[in-house]
Amino acid sequence: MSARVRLDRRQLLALLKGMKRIRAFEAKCAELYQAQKIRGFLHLYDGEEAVSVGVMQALAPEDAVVATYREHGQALARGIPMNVLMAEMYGVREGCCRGRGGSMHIFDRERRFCGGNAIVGGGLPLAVGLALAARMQGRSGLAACFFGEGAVEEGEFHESLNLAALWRLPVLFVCENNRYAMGMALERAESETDIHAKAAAYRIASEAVDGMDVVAVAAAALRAVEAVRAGEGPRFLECRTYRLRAHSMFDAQAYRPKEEVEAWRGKGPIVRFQKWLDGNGLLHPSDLAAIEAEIDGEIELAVAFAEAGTPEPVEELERFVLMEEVPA
Amino acid sequence: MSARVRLDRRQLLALLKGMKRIRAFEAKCAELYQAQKIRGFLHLYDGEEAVSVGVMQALAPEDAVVATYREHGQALARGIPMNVLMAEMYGVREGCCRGRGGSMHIFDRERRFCGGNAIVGGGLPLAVGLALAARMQGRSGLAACFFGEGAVEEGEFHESLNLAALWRLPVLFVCENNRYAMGMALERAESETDIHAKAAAYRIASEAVDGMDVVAVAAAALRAVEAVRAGEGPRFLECRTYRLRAHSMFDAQAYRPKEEVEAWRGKGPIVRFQKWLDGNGLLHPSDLAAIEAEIDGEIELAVAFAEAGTPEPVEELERFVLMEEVPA
Amino acid sequence: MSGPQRLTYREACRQAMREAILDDPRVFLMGEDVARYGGCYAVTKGLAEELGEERVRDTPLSESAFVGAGIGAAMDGMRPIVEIMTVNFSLLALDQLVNNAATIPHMSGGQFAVPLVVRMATGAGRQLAAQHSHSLEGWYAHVPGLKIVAPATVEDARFMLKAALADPNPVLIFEHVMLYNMEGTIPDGTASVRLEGAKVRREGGDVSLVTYGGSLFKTLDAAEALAAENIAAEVIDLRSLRPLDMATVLASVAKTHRLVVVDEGWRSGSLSAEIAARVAEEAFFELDAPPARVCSREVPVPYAAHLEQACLPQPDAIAAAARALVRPS
Amino acid sequence: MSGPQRLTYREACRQAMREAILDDPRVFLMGEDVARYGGCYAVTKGLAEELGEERVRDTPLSESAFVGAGIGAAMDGMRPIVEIMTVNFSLLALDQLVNNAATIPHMSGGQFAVPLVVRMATGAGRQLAAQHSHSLEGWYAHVPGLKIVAPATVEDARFMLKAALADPNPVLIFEHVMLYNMEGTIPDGTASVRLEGAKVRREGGDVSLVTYGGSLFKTLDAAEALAAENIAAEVIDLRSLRPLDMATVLASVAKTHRLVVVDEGWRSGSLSAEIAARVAEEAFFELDAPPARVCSREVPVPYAAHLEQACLPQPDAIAAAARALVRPS
Ligand SMILES: Cc1ncc(C[n+]2csc(CCOP(=O)(O)OP(=O)(O)O)c2C)c(N)n1
Ligand SMILES: Cc1ncc(C[n+]2csc(CCOP(=O)(O)OP(=O)(O)O)c2C)c(N)n1
Ligand SMILES: [Mg+2]
Ligand SMILES: [Mg+2]
Repeated sequence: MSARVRLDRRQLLALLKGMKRIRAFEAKCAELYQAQKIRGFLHLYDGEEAVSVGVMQALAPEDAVVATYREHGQALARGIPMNVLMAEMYGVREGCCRGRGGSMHIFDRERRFCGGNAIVGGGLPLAVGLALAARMQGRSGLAACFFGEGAVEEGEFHESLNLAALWRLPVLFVCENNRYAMGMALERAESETDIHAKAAAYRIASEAVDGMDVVAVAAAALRAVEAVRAGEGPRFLECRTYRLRAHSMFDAQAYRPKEEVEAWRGKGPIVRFQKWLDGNGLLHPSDLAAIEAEIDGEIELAVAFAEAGTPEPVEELERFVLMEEVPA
Repeated sequence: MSARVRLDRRQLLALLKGMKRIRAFEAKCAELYQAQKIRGFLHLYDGEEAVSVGVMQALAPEDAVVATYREHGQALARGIPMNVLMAEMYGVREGCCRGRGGSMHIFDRERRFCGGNAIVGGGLPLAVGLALAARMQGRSGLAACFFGEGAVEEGEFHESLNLAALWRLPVLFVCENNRYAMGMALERAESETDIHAKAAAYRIASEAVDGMDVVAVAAAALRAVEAVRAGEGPRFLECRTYRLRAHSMFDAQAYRPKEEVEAWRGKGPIVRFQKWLDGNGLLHPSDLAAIEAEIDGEIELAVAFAEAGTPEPVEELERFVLMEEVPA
Repeated sequence: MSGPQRLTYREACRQAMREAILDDPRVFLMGEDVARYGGCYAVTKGLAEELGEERVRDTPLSESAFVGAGIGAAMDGMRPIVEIMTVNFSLLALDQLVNNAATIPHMSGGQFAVPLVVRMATGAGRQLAAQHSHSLEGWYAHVPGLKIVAPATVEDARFMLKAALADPNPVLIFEHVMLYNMEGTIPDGTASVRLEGAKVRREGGDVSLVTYGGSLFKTLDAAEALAAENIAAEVIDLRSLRPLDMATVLASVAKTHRLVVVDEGWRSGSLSAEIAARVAEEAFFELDAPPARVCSREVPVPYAAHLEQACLPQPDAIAAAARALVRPS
Repeated sequence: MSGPQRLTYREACRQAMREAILDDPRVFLMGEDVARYGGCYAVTKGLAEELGEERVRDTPLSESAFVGAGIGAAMDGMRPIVEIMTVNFSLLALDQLVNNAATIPHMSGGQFAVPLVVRMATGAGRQLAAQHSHSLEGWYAHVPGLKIVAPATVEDARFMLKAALADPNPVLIFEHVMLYNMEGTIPDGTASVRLEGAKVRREGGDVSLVTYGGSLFKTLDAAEALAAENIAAEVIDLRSLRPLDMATVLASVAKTHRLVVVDEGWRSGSLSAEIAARVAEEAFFELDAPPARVCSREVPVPYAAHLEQACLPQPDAIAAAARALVRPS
């Protein structure tokens, strides 16, 4: 386990809990999807938890976050309360977006969580603009932009990296390289599969990190954030990970062998980190029980909150199509 | 003067004539623009002649060419007769596109000249498709795609290079790096100014060549074309050149110092090559006289042809909006 | 292949592509996840295994590049079928379609044709929210140089592709996402349909209901409901959105003297406006009542089911609009 | 700055931007060649020298990225003015405008606004051929969440920007390329105009000519010609294409009972269809004649001058359309 950062036991357990919390939340979502409480697309993060948990702990409240449609992990790790998130999945008014966005479009102004984007690559230009705003307003915040390796194939990736680097803007580009874009394996989609190397074409300093190692991600994210804050311009962080479940809820996964998935499951970020904590005597059985109990309780409350939610009245359908004022 | 290719005197004089012919044709066009015989945008190639002349001599009839809106040089070097080109500038029916395309949209099916494109970067995907067609039909032709360094900033550049490299398609990417995109200097527009280095991000072999040296361009083009024909996939050729005139016809050129332009004029591809031929006793005064006389005669005939042209009847306006058949 | 067959719209699309690729070496399919994944709506499942990945090509996530590549390939002897997963993503390729596919034949003075077919899913109804629920086929129908069709029946899904591939022009085929699971019967695997021309899907003398694509069956349901009230609605399926077969629409209006246009696009500036305007221009004195439109609410389509459904044209709203024309209160 | 001033449309656009940037630290301008080059139509000449390249930013040729960056900056406290050189290139940024700018406020449940202004040139008339002569503002007017305006006078060019920047929503401003050299008089540099609302530019009782942008002056010329024939045409400048001020249009039609819509867009699916459809729906019994439209021919605009002019709405065609309604033969 790489640990170029000094994390005390409390912090390490927080990382473990952060990942388990996402995993458990999504397991519940999958269940609720079968029960048809949640509809539309549901993109699970199973296997990728270390990325959001590792990166978010390096961010500050003044930083802005641009997410993807596979964003529950990003949202929870950023601190969006589980209950408003679950309510959003239910499509009720108590959801963080009043049930209008659903799983793919989580927004939380208070936490500067600027939205899940369902157009692959569509969030990258927004992050550049958020960073530009911070710079022009003399604020210290940066913009962290999450996207998959598939987004790297879109023209907006190219345009956004050039613009951020050219203007030396405070953007942290975080590529969640889970090796597949729906059924498209990276090596079948990109002539250069070493994604972090592409950053060089824009003179952006980059690092590739084992995205299944939460401590390694945390350490790399801290290094990158430090550099961005120091005014060195954008940084690029490629997190090498794996999607253990279907792309969305309907997906026969004919495009990859079951053995491959199984092999990766063994390298999963949670089992692996838990084993490491155990091996180093940092995880007491009581800790684990406590963490799991807390998470179960939180999920229970979130589901109850969502179940008690109310549909937004149809009369409000046109509200916010046009804004009456810019929220302060 | 680099000359890694063996060119005999006849060939060398052909290169000189090719460049002078473009220069003279465009000087006449500028004059006709003032006289309002030619309208719309007129993008001159003054200073960049070595690029088209050097590259085109490396191509075969079965190759396809995708051009830009700064394309007179590309069109003439490819062999489009000067008279139908001039007629097109006049907007008469005898023009290669019946006067519908004008300066920015030259097409010539017979010479597989697949159009000037006036959307920066818009031609790159077409070239990928032309190469794909050749490959799927088992034809030996490649697709040569011309574009400026400004096009490198567009997302389509990124998407097209990846696709061509991924599928190992026979595309020759030719970047005419004349250092400016309208008033935007390369270093103000791109975080990485070494354009040919960007090709590495797609695993495309590339070469940067002095675009003011026609023999160097010719040699590099031959090397690149050979590699593409050998099935090695796409090649990228960056030709470093300079635009000696305004971007189009109205342009105060406040964005660059006059001295810079003057300095480059001294390094112009024609003066330079002519001096070299002279110095090596390859250019007899009679040759020069003959070349110039031929060119003057050709231009005179082209202007006469265009002047004698007839406007396309308005009744034919809707013809070809929808095709009745695919031209054989 | 001969004799009547019962199949889904999805299966009809698949059979049509399979047949086209088998019949013509110039035809190939490319798009995101069309091969190994089998298509985002499972339309192309099995095609790559049978026909090979040279003819059924997975592309990178580069809409502009692979659509442009389809145009280039079509200019030089191929007959590509390009699949854009959904119309929502086609915005990223719009420049290629509008500035290249639609202009090159005319701009080149007829030297180059672009015999390209682009298929894409369109429409809302699956709770996919604002970025995944657009109905923008009306936009494309605005562009000279393009042909736009919207198969609304299993038969058209099965046979329009062949007609589109036989056309020397770029043809965009819009498949409504809610139709893929619909079942229908085709006369025979070797039948054919015209690419253009509207069809009367139900005859009636009291009011003309003009629609296309995913709204056809909602409109037929409305007609059924109206019949119970002794209102005979004629239902016209435009099939082709560009060119428009106004003759069929005008003939119907000449009979019914009343028009309701049903369009899932946002009302303002939707295709329904063109239909209503043309009828008003060309059959003004035939109309006994103002033309009416039933369209989507002018809102980014929300995720919540009840809000999404409130956005879309529904049979009862269609019936109400027709009723109001036939029996003004 | 006070007292009447005579200036060109170009100068009015420049003054408006200069004033906005000087008045509000949140406002900045970015786009291709807006700084050192002075703008492709010389609209921004001198601004960078005076205001600095932090507030007047040249961007790379990356329409999608810098438009999206404008959206992001607008979401977080800035008031960007993004210039897209022309509507022709805006197709490359359409995804950002339709899927982000137009959806984020609603999709986020009102948490985020996008107070962004996007300016672009539109229209034909300069012999720039098919890829550089589009009039696609009607497309944008179809999208809920966007506001679309088309200043047709020097006064609107001078003052609409301020109103647009004061609006909490994304506003797209379309400037017709043929208007930049037009001269006009403004009352006073400190005046103001409303962002929305149509204006009657000429009063008349016989026929309503509804238009906007670059077609306004052609339409006024037609009205002048009609006056010579004792036909009093009322000319309405829509000013705002979304939302549409139908009240003003309907009031005029209630007076004239005749409608001609003039729109440089291609006829089928243009904004003119929406206007004609709305009038037919809402003022059907007021109309004494079918609504008429004068639009562009459905052709990629060619380079040759005579062909280009044949594509576009012209005063005589507008007058002829009006005449045919008032004096049917
Ligand atoms: C522009 C665009 N094209 C296609 C899609 C359909 N789509 C949704 S997710 C996805 C795969 C994206 O893969 P990646 O970026 O690697 O993210 P991951 O799903 O692996 O997290 C695709 C193709 C889309 N949403 N947007
Ligand atoms: C997509 C797009 N954006 C902007 C323009 C306007 N424009 C025309 S030429 C040009 C400069 C292009 O520079 P470059 O690619 O280097 O070619 P060069 O003119 O130098 O030959 C620009 C910005 C355009 N035609 N297309
Ligand atoms: Mg992925
Ligand atoms: Mg250049």
